Amino acid sequence: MWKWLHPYAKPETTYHLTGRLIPWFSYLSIILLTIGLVWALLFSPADYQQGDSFRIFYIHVPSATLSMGIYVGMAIAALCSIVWQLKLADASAAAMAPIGAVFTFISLVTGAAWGKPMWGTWWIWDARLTSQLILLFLFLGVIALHNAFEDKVMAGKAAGILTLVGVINIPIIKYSVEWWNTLHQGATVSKMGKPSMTLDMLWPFIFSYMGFIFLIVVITCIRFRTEILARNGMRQWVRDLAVKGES
Amino acid sequence: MSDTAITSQLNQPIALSYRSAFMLILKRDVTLAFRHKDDIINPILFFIIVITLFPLGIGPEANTLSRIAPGIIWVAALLSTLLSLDRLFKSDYNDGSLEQMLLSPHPIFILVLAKIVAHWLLTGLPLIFIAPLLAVLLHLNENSYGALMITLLLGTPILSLIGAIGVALTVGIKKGGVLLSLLVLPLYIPVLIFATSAIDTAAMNLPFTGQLAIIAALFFSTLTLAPFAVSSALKVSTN
Amino acid sequence: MNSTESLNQPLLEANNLTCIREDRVLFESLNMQALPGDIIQVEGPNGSGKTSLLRILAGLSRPYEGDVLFNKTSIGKAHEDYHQNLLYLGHLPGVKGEMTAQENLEFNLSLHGMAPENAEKTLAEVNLLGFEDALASHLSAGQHRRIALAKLWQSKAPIWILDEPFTAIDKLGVKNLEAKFLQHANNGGCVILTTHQDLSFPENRVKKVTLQYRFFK
Amino acid sequence: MQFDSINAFFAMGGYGFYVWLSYGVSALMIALLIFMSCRSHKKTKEQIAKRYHRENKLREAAKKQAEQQTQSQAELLEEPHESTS
Repeated sequence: MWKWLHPYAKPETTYHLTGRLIPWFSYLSIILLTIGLVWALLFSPADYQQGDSFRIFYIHVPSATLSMGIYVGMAIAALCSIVWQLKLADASAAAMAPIGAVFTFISLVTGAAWGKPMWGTWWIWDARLTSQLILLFLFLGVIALHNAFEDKVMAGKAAGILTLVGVINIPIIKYSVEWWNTLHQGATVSKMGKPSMTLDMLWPFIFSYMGFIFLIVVITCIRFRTEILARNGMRQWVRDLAVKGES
Repeated sequence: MSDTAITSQLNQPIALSYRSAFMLILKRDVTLAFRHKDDIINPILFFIIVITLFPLGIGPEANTLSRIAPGIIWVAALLSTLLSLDRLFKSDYNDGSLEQMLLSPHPIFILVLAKIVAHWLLTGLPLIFIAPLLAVLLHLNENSYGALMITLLLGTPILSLIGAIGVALTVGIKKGGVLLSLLVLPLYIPVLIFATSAIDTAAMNLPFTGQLAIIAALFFSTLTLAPFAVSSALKVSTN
Repeated sequence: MNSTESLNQPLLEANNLTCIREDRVLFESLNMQALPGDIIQVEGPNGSGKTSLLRILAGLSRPYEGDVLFNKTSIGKAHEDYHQNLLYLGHLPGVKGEMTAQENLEFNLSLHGMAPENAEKTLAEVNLLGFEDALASHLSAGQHRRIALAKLWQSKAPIWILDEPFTAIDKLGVKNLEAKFLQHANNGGCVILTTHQDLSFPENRVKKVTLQYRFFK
Repeated sequence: MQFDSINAFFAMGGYGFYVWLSYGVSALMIALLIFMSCRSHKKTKEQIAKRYHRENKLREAAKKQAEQQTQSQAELLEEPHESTS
């Protein structure tokens, strides 16, 4: 029991625990994603207005909402690290940033690819796309700040402060962009109408959404473990692990 | 004898009030800037040059220019603030004065706020006086001048406050300049949107108090929150 | 005077300090106490963490583990109270080239809550008489350090933490400083310093904290 | 099954390009992310091992040097002994 409380043992146990969890989460994610996306591509009905282009929805919406979720997750981790000085929280925030950036990018690309047939143009200064673009900038800023420091602990703290400043700003940015959007575009552009979801559409969506969540958890675990190693390079257990992996 | 001396020293009261500490730093920063005038003049010149570039790039039609004038002036203000942010903490960091300030017996909040106010007085305030002159060059709608001045008055302090967070985070990094813009510019977006929209609304002779209220709310919330973020960022950077 | 029992209350106490820089453990489980009257010299080769230790003691850096206690409270909590009683001089003198020697000192003094009126007299103490009105950018590195050190003559803070105070100071200046340290310690203050020079105090007057260059834990 | 033939499936009712572009880019990006994450994990381990070996070497060199020094010191001490005896 005391080993759990012992500060040196803690990163080690977390490292091994996440290592054991990764395979299970990967299986879960693969199964859920396969079911969800095969259902989405093959069996779910086409939208009565948007036709088969609606199938982009099954990756666009999860990646868009989850990218926001990852930022919030990072902010919570940053708060834990600043308020309670949790060293592992730092590492987990650092692990999440690139994943968030990738999912934000995916949501932008799929949004553009969905928009081209719907609006006739790849990019439109739609409120959701614009705030997603700004979210991408915020992610890139956090990553860039993280890379600029040599010392991982300092990098984590600095990036944490930036993340918190960002998370306070996100609602303001979102609101301002929406407000700006209605001001300048009015009703002239045919917006993506709220698709009427049937159950046949809802189920594959739920499956793929859950699949994406577990996928994010798996990648976070992988990166989290790397961060733990990089931050504890001077500990004997890390060195033993590294030397063992060599042979 | 020395025993009593020490114990009496341990309980000595703060010799400097918050107000005088604030004034001390403010006066020092302003004096330093006036001794080193490039720091004040260069961002202003930059502001002027950027604004004159737009008509050259877009064409001299008065209609087009007057339509995009608010955006141009505000984007130029963002960029020139960004350019001047570096001197907020960089030179103090490099010569060790920043350490001494962090170790002074005053709350860092006060010191940081004084430095930001000094920065705004030296870069934000001049912009407010020059902007109307440049607006003439851009054929800004006559009704918009008031809105331009008020949004700049309320908005440029926000730029200094948010920018200070970015500088405090990057002050220890050798090549922090480009990184700073990546960190800070996305956070400037709301100010840009509401300020330009206030100016546009004023051009249509409509009331723009709504936008102004939002900018004021942004101003007061950054004024209370940003110094805390800056002080914790400085503690990380000087670590 | 040091032997008085009532003086044995430590001014500053470091408990179980661990410092890690870019995954090198600089020192681990370091304990030290600064009693009134102590002159403590932190020694060790380059890169052994002397500056890091002083910065942690001053509260500029946070230790990876452990705590620094002033007046029995952690310095992280008693930040303002601690800084009232601390004088720290780092590697960098914190002197502004755009201001004159006197203005620099006056600012430094008022920043730390000392009266700025005696700045001119104090500059004379550190052999800068006649340079009051010279812009600091025209002065040498040694003179910059003297401006920074001038604070010592005005300071009432009992705890002095000085990182390489003798850098760029001439022989006479070093002698003056050493006399000042001794006087401060004899008055019930403590001096914690790093220096590569040998101090001219008698052996038993100086406590030594030795840091070793460590490869890893 | 919503599609009659494999061709219809790929055509996606005329939206094939957009749908497959979205799915393709997403799969590629995620695959790349996973690949990079795994690689950086391996690289970090390798770096730590490298540093470990380097420090071991340095430490042994330092030990040897120290041994030599004590040896030569011992020799120096012994010399006068020899001359007196």
